[in-house]
Amino acid sequence: MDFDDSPDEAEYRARVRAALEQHADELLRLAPGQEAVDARTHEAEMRRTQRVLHDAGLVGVTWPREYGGQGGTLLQQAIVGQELARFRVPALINHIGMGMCGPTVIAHGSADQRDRYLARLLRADDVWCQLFSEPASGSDLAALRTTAVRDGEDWVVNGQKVWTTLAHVSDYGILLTRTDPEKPKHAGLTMFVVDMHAPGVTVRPLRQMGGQSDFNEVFFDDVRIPDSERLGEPGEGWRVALTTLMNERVTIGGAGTAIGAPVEEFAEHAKARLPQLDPERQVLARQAVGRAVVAALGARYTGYRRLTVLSQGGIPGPEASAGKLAGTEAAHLMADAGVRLLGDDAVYAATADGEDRWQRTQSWLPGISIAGGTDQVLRNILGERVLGLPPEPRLDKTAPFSGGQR
Amino acid sequence: MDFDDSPDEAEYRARVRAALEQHADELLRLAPGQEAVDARTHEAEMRRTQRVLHDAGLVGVTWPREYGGQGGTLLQQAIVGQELARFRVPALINHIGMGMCGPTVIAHGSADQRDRYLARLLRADDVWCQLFSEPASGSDLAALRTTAVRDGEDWVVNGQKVWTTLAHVSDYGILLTRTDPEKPKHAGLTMFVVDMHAPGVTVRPLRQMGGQSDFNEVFFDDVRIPDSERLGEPGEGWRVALTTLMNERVTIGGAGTAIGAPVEEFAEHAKARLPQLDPERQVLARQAVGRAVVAALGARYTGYRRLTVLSQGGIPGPEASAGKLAGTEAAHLMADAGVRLLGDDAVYAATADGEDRWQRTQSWLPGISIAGGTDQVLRNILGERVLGLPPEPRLDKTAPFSGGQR
Amino acid sequence: MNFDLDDDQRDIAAGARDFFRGNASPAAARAGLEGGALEPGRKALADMGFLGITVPEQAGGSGRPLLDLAVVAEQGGAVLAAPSLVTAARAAVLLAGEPELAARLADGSTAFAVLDGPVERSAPSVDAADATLFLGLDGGALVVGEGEIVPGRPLDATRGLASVRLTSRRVLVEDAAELWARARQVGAVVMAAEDLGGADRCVQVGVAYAQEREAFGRRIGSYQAVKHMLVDAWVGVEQLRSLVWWAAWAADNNPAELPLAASAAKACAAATFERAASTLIQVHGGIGFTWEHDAHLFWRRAKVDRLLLGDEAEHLDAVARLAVSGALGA
Amino acid sequence: MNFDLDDDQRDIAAGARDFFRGNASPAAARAGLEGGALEPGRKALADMGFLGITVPEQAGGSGRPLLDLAVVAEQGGAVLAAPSLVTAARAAVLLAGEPELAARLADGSTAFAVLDGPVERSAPSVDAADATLFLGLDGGALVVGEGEIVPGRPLDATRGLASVRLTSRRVLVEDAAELWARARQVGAVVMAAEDLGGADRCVQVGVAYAQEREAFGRRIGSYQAVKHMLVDAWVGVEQLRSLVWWAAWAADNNPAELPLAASAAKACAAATFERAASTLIQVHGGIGFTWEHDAHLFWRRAKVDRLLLGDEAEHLDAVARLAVSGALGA
Repeated sequence: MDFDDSPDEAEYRARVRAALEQHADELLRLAPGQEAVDARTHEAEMRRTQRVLHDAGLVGVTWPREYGGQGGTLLQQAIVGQELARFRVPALINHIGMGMCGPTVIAHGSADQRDRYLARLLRADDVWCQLFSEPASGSDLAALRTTAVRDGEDWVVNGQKVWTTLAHVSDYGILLTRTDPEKPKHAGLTMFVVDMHAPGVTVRPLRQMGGQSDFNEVFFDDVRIPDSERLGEPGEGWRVALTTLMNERVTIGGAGTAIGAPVEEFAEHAKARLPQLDPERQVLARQAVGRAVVAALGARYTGYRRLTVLSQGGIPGPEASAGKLAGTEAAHLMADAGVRLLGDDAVYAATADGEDRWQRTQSWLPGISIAGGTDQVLRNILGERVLGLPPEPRLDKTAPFSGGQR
Repeated sequence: MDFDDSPDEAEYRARVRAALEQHADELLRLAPGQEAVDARTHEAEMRRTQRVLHDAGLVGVTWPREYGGQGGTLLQQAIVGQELARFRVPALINHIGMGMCGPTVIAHGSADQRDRYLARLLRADDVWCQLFSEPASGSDLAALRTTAVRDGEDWVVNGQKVWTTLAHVSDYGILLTRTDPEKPKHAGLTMFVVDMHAPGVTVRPLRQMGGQSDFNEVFFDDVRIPDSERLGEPGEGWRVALTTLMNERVTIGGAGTAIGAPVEEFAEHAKARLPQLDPERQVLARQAVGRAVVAALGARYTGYRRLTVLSQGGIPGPEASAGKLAGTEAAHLMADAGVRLLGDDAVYAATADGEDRWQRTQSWLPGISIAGGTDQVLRNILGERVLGLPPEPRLDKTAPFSGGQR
Repeated sequence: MNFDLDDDQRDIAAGARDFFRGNASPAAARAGLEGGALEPGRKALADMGFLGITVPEQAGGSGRPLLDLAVVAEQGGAVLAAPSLVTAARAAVLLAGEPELAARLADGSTAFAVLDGPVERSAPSVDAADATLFLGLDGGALVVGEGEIVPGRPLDATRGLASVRLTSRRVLVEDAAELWARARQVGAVVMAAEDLGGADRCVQVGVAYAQEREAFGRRIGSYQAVKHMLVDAWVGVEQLRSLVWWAAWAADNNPAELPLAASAAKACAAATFERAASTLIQVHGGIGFTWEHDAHLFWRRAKVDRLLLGDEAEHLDAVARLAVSGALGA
Repeated sequence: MNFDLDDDQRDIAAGARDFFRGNASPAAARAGLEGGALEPGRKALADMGFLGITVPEQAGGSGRPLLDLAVVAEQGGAVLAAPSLVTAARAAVLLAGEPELAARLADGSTAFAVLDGPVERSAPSVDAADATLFLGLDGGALVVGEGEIVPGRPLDATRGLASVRLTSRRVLVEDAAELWARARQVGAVVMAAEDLGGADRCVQVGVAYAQEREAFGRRIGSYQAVKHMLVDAWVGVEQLRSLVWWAAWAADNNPAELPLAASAAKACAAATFERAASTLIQVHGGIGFTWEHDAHLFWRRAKVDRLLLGDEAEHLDAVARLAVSGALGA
């Protein structure tokens, strides 16, 4: 057991650090206390940042060299991620493209599609989004209703997607549609690459409960997609989507990175605020602080165990879902204690001097228990695929989708 | 709103109190701190106590006069219950008989059965038990396997029952059996009155995790029951059992009586123990004490609302299940805080002077979350019958029982 | 034993429900976050007589028991009505000896707020943001005065929270500690009643959605994870209702029980409303955390109310202290 | 980054599992409640070398890191083995300067116990009930001595709890507060490891039952109420495992982290084991609360362990104090 890098890892990390220092001036970086930048207002800088990192060899670490990647390991990818965070570089503008869309194109795209898209994606010449969820199909993705109908060499798409991160700055998206409503729900789907600038595509920001708009709605109104932009065979869309979703799992609930605030930041906050409470309240507050810290450390060190699996060449399995559950729980505990420690300011959306770190996290967390797999869906996955418990009876897997059984 | 008795109620209560005072010498009563008496060791006194109370008009309050009852109201029954508790009379030996078996005989028995059984049951001349649950059928009662096979004028019973309260002192029981395994599980059942002294009936105490034996296993080995002891038609056993279970609901999770310790006793305990803690631990302990008291008061006053429904002539519905859930939760909180307040003694099964009130409750509560409807089953009932949420899909209601679908 | 509303109170509740449904809504609470006016507003509440329910008849009120006010408050809470009836209830207690001021409270002609904490710089206080006359506790004395208002960025706009510095003060009652404590307990009961209304509404809306929405070929309410979450929230609401009724009843009928009952109700309200609102969001999935859905407005109210007039920890501590000193009886 | 057991440790764990499965069982824990002998007993543990894992080689031990002992302790915890390795771990730290006594610890020839609380009348201490030589903290000094043993009625017999009054005492270390604290932290880690084994076993047994048992035509593990309960318990076990490994690793490799890590592990162990054991009972339904089923034996251990060597509240307080004083780093 050793929390330090292996010699190889240490060397790689040093190279990453050197590259970051060298290009420091060209990179968008987060100010102290800032957690993210808004792609709406910083699109150009974000694209430039990814391009610079790409040219420095820090993008597409695990991708094959033939598609513009570095042919590296998952652990090298994790090291790059850690160093980017340490260097306060915000999430790359094409993180959805790299994490989900690109791997899907690699697995299911034609040679022509791979040539046209992948290198540009890594350089952020094109930004990508993922168009799966719909108003009537959230957890139950295969219940989607957006249709694609064959018309000569094209398909004509109509419908609505929702929860689409980055759609408003995207050039392309991978789009899951229903092409045969007479088949059972999982069997009638087909995946496409869609040009987000095509006529009939409308993107509308979706405002969340905290007031911010991290997501969009996307409307398709007689949008034409050439058949050459299909990913996989007609009716094989579900299998293609599973590739995407398996890659999503690698991305979320990750290896040793916290959901919400890092525990060190929480501890600093507690250090500043605890002494302002009266002594009995300090006793109670320390219980809440301790509980949150234990949860955060438990999630962190469990993440390190997953990272070790990567380090040894393993592939993350469904147990990674536990990382999101435990990380979300820790984030809830920290946010709640963080807000309460504010005393009188806890009833406002920000402190008197405008600081809203803890209130913002508080209002963002209910969404985290839902987005990217609800707590309930994650528990199903863990129960069935890790613990081996039997699944629920399913009545919807065989009936034709149009039969009303959705 | 008025927590006091109405004039009628007050008069009835006064009569009950007077009767109890008058017969005080003939009644078994609990010592201070004692919660129950063991029917194994006090059978004779318990039978006598019920007989005395019967003769004083305090037993079978709501039962029709023709069966030896008092023809009274549910609220009068509740008043008798409260006064018996206040007078520290333990649960009557035939509480299962009165609460569940008798009502079933009234509803489904023949005139002959009613004549032979009911008056004797109220006087505790005969003690009764309920033989429903089996090792392989707990929550899913209708999955039971004990068979009754017709043989001339008799039925021959083979199988095993479990969780049978009072079986070891019972003279009769109501027994649910499977008489047609080719029918779907709910359709092949038949109910009988069984003579617990008949050849082939074996009763064995079942020891619980706390060491006590409140329940029994009952084995049936070629036990013959005359067809005249059938309750209801062959194959109608499930309908008959529902009568029993509806009456059980009236009994459990009741109206304003606590599960576990009364909150006043808990408060006394906290009063004695809190000052022995160091000041910071007192701060924490008061949180736990406060939480338990709030839960207990919430359950109590919600029970008073149900009692009010009785008082107005209403019938308790499925929402009574919420009383068991909330009461169990309050009991858990009190027991846990009660044990923790013991300080060093909390790691033992009793305090140095042999007092085991809180530890005993602690070890009894896991069973309370299971017996008489698990927390999970109660939540299903409340969700479906009170909130109107849709039931789970059921695959087992139509297939023949013998088809393996249980 | 008759622990239920009487016919009068049922009528009052029905009337209040109609009024609040017609004159307030979560949509107004949403608009309030961007500067919109609060609904139904002080004047409408006064016109309905709600501000004066517990003000004596001699002072222009209805002289009714607190329980009547609590059933009205529950209906207001269900639609996140503002301003809160907490101020009316609390001020009515404090102004018992001031019929003229009480009349201005009841008819809505003066916008009162009751200040928590020191009057030199109060804690965030309910509906202080647009009040013109303030009641506060100043060195043991009840004072009334005007003040300088410092609002914060609202988390829940309907509570009109602001910190206030009194710029003038006149003593109304010299030795007011007990009166003040009772008023705060009464305020806690009314806030618990508003939270009851909000929590109850969360369960209703969540249940309705779970009855309709389908996933994986079934209505989501058929899944135990969803069903049991809603049941637990509902059981909590039922316990809270009992404690609110008891506390409101005790205020007029058994004042010695009020401190314990008020703290029990307020502690229960904090946890119950927060859970119900979180459940509402979770049951809805994605749509539940959008700005346009009402769920977050209940959630915001819950996040704020749990800390006002004493948080759960303060009231649990009070319950424990009172219980061990014999407030439950023997 | 290599946060995993190495091949040696995996071998140790496998060997320990085989040994404990062959030489201890919940059945023995049940018999212990009625006076039966504990299994595997001190001698067998000594013969396996488990009592001396962290005792230096010069003193007849193996001189191995605490992590090795923790993986063994986990296997013992899975079958409720007794006596606890907590005493071996703690005494090994305390006897670092006493090779002769340490040798008697390692070879099992003397039955040591470490006393919590005052040596005039100790708190209930692990495996003190049949010990013959006691280590205690007496006015800041580490003392060894014989004592008068006062056992209580056992809730979990495998812990061998007793209160002890020292009848003789000899000072081993004059100024021992720091040494004592470290030994207690090491003890907490080992108890957390035993709890990890117990909790993990609860989840395994619960899962196996939920895979087999049927109700309403389905295996009960297909119901979300059962499935999610087991998943939550399992997720807890996974977090606990990480904290136990980290704390055990820190003891030898980063001692400055030990206080925080040990308290985090012990606090997590208390809650996790208790939940896992309760889940085990609930998943089993009726059979789960019978005397003959093993579930209550895990439940008893959990109910006792959560209070030993500092309860959850004590350790959460320590974690908070350490975290705000910079123990996490910047």
